[in-house]
Amino acid sequence: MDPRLVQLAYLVSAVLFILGLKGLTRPRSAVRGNLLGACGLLVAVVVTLFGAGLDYRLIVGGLVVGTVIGAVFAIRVQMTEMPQMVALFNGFGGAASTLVAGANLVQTDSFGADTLVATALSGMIGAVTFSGSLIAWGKLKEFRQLEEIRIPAQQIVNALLVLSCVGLTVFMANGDGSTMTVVAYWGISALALLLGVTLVVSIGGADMPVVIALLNSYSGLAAAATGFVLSNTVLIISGSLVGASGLILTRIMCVAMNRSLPNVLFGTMGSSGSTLNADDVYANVKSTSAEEVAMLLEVANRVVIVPGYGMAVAQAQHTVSDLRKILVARQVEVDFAIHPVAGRMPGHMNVLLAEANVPYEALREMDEINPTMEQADVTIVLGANDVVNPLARTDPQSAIAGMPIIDADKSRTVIVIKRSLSPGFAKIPNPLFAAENTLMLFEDGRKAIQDIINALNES
Amino acid sequence: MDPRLVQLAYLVSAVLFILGLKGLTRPRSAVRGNLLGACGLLVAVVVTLFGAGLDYRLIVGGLVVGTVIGAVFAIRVQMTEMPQMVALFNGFGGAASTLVAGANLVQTDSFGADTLVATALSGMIGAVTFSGSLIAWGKLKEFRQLEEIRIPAQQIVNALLVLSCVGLTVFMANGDGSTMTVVAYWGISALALLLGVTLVVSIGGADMPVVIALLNSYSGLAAAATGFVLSNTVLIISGSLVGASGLILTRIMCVAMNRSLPNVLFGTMGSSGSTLNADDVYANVKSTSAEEVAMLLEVANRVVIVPGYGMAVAQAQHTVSDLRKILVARQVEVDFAIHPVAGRMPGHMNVLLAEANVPYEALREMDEINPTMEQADVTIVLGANDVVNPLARTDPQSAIAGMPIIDADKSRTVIVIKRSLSPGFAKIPNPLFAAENTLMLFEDGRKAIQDIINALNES
Amino acid sequence: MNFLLATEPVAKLVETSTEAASTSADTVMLLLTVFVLAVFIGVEVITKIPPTLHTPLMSGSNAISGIALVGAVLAAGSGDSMLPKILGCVAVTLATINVVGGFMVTHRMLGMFRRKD
Amino acid sequence: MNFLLATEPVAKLVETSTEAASTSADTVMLLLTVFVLAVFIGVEVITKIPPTLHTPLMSGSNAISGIALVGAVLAAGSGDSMLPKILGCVAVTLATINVVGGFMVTHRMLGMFRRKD
Ligand SMILES: NC(=O)c1ccc[n+]([C@@H]2O[C@H](COP(=O)([O-])OP(=O)(O)OC[C@H]3O[C@@H](n4cnc5c(N)ncnc54)[C@H](OP(=O)(O)O)[C@@H]3O)[C@@H](O)[C@H]2O)c1
Ligand SMILES: NC(=O)c1ccc[n+]([C@@H]2O[C@H](COP(=O)([O-])OP(=O)(O)OC[C@H]3O[C@@H](n4cnc5c(N)ncnc54)[C@H](OP(=O)(O)O)[C@@H]3O)[C@@H](O)[C@H]2O)c1
Repeated sequence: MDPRLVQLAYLVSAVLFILGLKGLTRPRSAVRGNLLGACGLLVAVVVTLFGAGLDYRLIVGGLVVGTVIGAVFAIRVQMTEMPQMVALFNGFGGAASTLVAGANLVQTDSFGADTLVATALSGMIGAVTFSGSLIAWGKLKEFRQLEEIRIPAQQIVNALLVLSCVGLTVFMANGDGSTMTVVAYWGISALALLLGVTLVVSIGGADMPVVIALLNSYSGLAAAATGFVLSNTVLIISGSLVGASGLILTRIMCVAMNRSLPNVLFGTMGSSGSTLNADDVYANVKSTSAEEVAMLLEVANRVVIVPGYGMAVAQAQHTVSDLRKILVARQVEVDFAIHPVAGRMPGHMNVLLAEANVPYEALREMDEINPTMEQADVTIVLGANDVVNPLARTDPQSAIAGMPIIDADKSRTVIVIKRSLSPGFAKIPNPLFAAENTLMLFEDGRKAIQDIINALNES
Repeated sequence: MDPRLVQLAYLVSAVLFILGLKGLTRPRSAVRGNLLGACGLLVAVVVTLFGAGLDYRLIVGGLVVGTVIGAVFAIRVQMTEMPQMVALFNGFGGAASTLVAGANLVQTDSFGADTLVATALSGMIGAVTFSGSLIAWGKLKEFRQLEEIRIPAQQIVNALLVLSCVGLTVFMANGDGSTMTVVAYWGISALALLLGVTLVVSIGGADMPVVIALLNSYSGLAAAATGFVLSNTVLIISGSLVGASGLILTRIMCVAMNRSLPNVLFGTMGSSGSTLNADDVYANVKSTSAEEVAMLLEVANRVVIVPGYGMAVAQAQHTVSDLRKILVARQVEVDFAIHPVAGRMPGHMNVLLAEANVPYEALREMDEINPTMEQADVTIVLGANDVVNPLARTDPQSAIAGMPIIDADKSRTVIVIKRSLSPGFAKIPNPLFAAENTLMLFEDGRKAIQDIINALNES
Repeated sequence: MNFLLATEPVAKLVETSTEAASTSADTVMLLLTVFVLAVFIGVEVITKIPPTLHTPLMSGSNAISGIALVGAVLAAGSGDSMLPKILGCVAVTLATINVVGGFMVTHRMLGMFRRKD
Repeated sequence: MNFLLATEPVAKLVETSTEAASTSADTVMLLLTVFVLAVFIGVEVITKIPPTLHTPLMSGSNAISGIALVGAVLAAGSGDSMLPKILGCVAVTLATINVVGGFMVTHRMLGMFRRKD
């Protein structure tokens, strides 16, 4: 095919990616946006397949195997497992970039310094993405062994790894495509694999969403670097779109937690100077039963539900959607208050509740619902903890000081559904549980909601 | 200088342009945005000057003369004359593109077809922009002779001109840089000059803003085409930014007038089937005096002022700003209702009122203020006509049918200040002037407001 | 001859071509320009995406990063030596999982959002 | 050799260079890519500009279109024959008026907006 036509097709494909992302700016056009993105990828791949005389045997094999595995994953995965899946796929994308740059290095005879640097970057970023994502995936799967790994003198190890990679890159840049260059490349990739592990393994499990968004950004940058290696614009454009997307999501999460990115990556959560003791805080906790909650709901006009990570763990989204329907049928106004970092992924609650058919008009953002919390007769906190912890407002020593929260404590009555008094991700006590107007319902989230529904139906 | 450094500087300059435009998204950062844009241009020019060994004699001469003329214009121009000035400068930009592409054609020995096509486009778009802008400028200056020019069989003439340009472009694309190619180029430019005249000369004077925005877009596209000729990215990027800006402004104006772009460019305004007769409409017009208006204002709690083109003509912006201050000092709530196409340029009223120190919180957009017009005790329509004409809502046959208007008629009392009952741009009568709750103050805008101020101060 | 290239003598260009397609200065700078512009577009578009759609955005943009598939296909299909082709084939498989899985799961997720319109 | 260029034989490249810098296929397509991306950025950014600032936008973007000045400077300063240099000089003058006048008047206008902050 005329190389110009190929390039034109790549441009079309890049435009489709941009239009696809623009589609994601509204729920109404989002499905079409995703399809446009998929079309963009199809165009790019088809044109590449037929643009040059290629040997199709290995390609077709890879495509078929990859499609089957990808499709099975996509169909089987539970919505609660989305963070894991994104982490895993991310890693695959990064690994692909590393392998492509490596293969390209072996296939050529000569290279300019630019291209060699791009190759080194592609190998490095791709490998960090791969191993980092696998560790993140493992942490989200809660593999016990990962939690126990401690890297001695971690910051020094990281610094040494980065420096060695940089050194090898400089060596490569002056290389001549000889075997030494190739060896240096795989050296860089190996060191970067190690770096990915050491960077991610010591980050707290609940900070994994931030790590995943960052790695998502890296996988884009790796693709862009590969684009520089191949002088391929579609790789560069889509890679940088993904890079931007990951960075923005990372920033959104950090802002919502009122923490800086370095603090997330290297910080030591829980080293707060706060002197609060859980036993003191929880001296006056009142617990309640599903029947009592049902009675409160029967006389309420406005109910707010604050879902958190516990709803995902308990898989309570369908049950709580049923509860909403029952209440709405009884003329009660029911809103869900969605904190930007509730759960383990940005937008996590939205996806779960959408899965359970809750209309998205009922999902209200924090800034929107907070001013109206005083008008709520009953607020049900379902498996949320840190995102409703008033210490964020009151205790400047607290680990979550300054983090914006959902003002559940301001509503007339608060029902907190969780299994115990154990803390949330931030590992600090929550005075909301002992507040004057709070009742605790100690139970698994799904079971608790089901019991409330039963009680409501019986009465 | 290393050509790579030059290109890097061009990239920096393009980024400065983008950041500059981003700065214009908020009044607070707009000044800085404009300065960033200017820096971008400075970087590009300085790098070009020192990037290659050039003969500076002619360059410096041109720069000095241009700077002096530009600065004098910028300092002297009245805010009411902005549309004219933009039109004139636009034309200069277009002419520069044509000349550059032409000079480049003469200086080279050989050219690819791509470059030749880009050269032809640059010459053509640049020349259309130049002559079209000059005509638009003349029309805004209200040169009588221009109004009288009629082109016989205009659409056919235009079509022939376009076809000849396309033919010559095809000829050029197959050219070899010989004298014939150069002749073809200047032929294209000459025909395009003519085309600019025939296209713009028959468009109504009040449609000039749309034409200017469109020509603004063209001057950007001409620069972008020149960028393709010179393989220069900064020309391409800034050219396409300007191209997009002009097109978007054009669309905004067309939407605000509820007309299509072809209708503006080729349409015949006033050929409406409406049977309304001015004498019938104006049977019950009540006129008033400055003293009576002052009395009404004295008892008002909320006053809305609707400025229009007449305020610009009368240069009444400072006087009306004084009136606002006096009323605000008397605890009256005063808002300005700004229609998107009031005046002769998008944002025209905003600039004039900002010049007169009206805070921009007091300038309210149409969609924002319309729902509150019923709470206005007095609405002063100052030199506006079409933008408050209720026929747009009521008469589907009207030339402005469907155009969104400011609902001045819904307020308790309406004062219309204009010199006579003569129509606005759309040349149709305005039933608002004869409405039950309307009083006409026939006077020049500035004098009328001054009289009202005097009456207020005396009482 | 156009202005920019006019600063490089013809000899330089011939030299470049004997280096057999080492990316020329011009191309790298153009690619860098493309990169910078694409980052701007990414930032502009993505800051407009509402929080509700952040999980689909994450999985959707993840799928887009599988664009490395294009490079993988080229690696797996060209050249003669076996090693790079096998590396390419592994890369094709991994990137395809990323692409197919990513777009499909995003579609599934967005289907849930749409049902209630 | 990198993949994309691998499809063009070396002979082609040498030929290109003997044509002395006629823009190669690759470059034009890259420039086209840059153009398309810049249009996207323009649309994204400019749709965010509020109506209050539309007149400054018009005069400001008008000033930016004076970027043709870069080309004018090159034309006025290079080559030997007089005609193109004179054309270039006229172009420099016109473009400078556009640039200097445009940015200055926009600055003046925006100063009016700011005074009331
Ligand atoms: N979403 C993101 O993107 C993101 C990113 C980074 C960090 N984070 C962090 O993650 C945290 C999210 O806050 P969150 O309030 O959603 O969650 P959380 O603070 O982690 O608390 C979750 C609560 O759910 C309860 N729970 C667990 N399993 C349950 C079950 N089966 N039934 C009922 N309750 C159950 C737990 O208490 P029991 O064990 O007593 O039941 C726990 O207190 C924040 O600290 C945030 O900073 C989120
Ligand atoms: N702003 C834009 O970007 C734009 C673009 C394209 C088209 N347009 C068109 O321009 C029109 C703008 O509407 P508009 O309501 O602002 O203006 P208009 O409809 O043109 O009416 C202006 C009125 O001002 C009066 N006037 C003129 N000089 C005056 C003076 N010295 N003192 C007092 N009054 C004076 C005139 O009446 P007297 O002669 O009786 O005094 C006239 O009726 C619309 O039709 C719109 O579609 C605007």
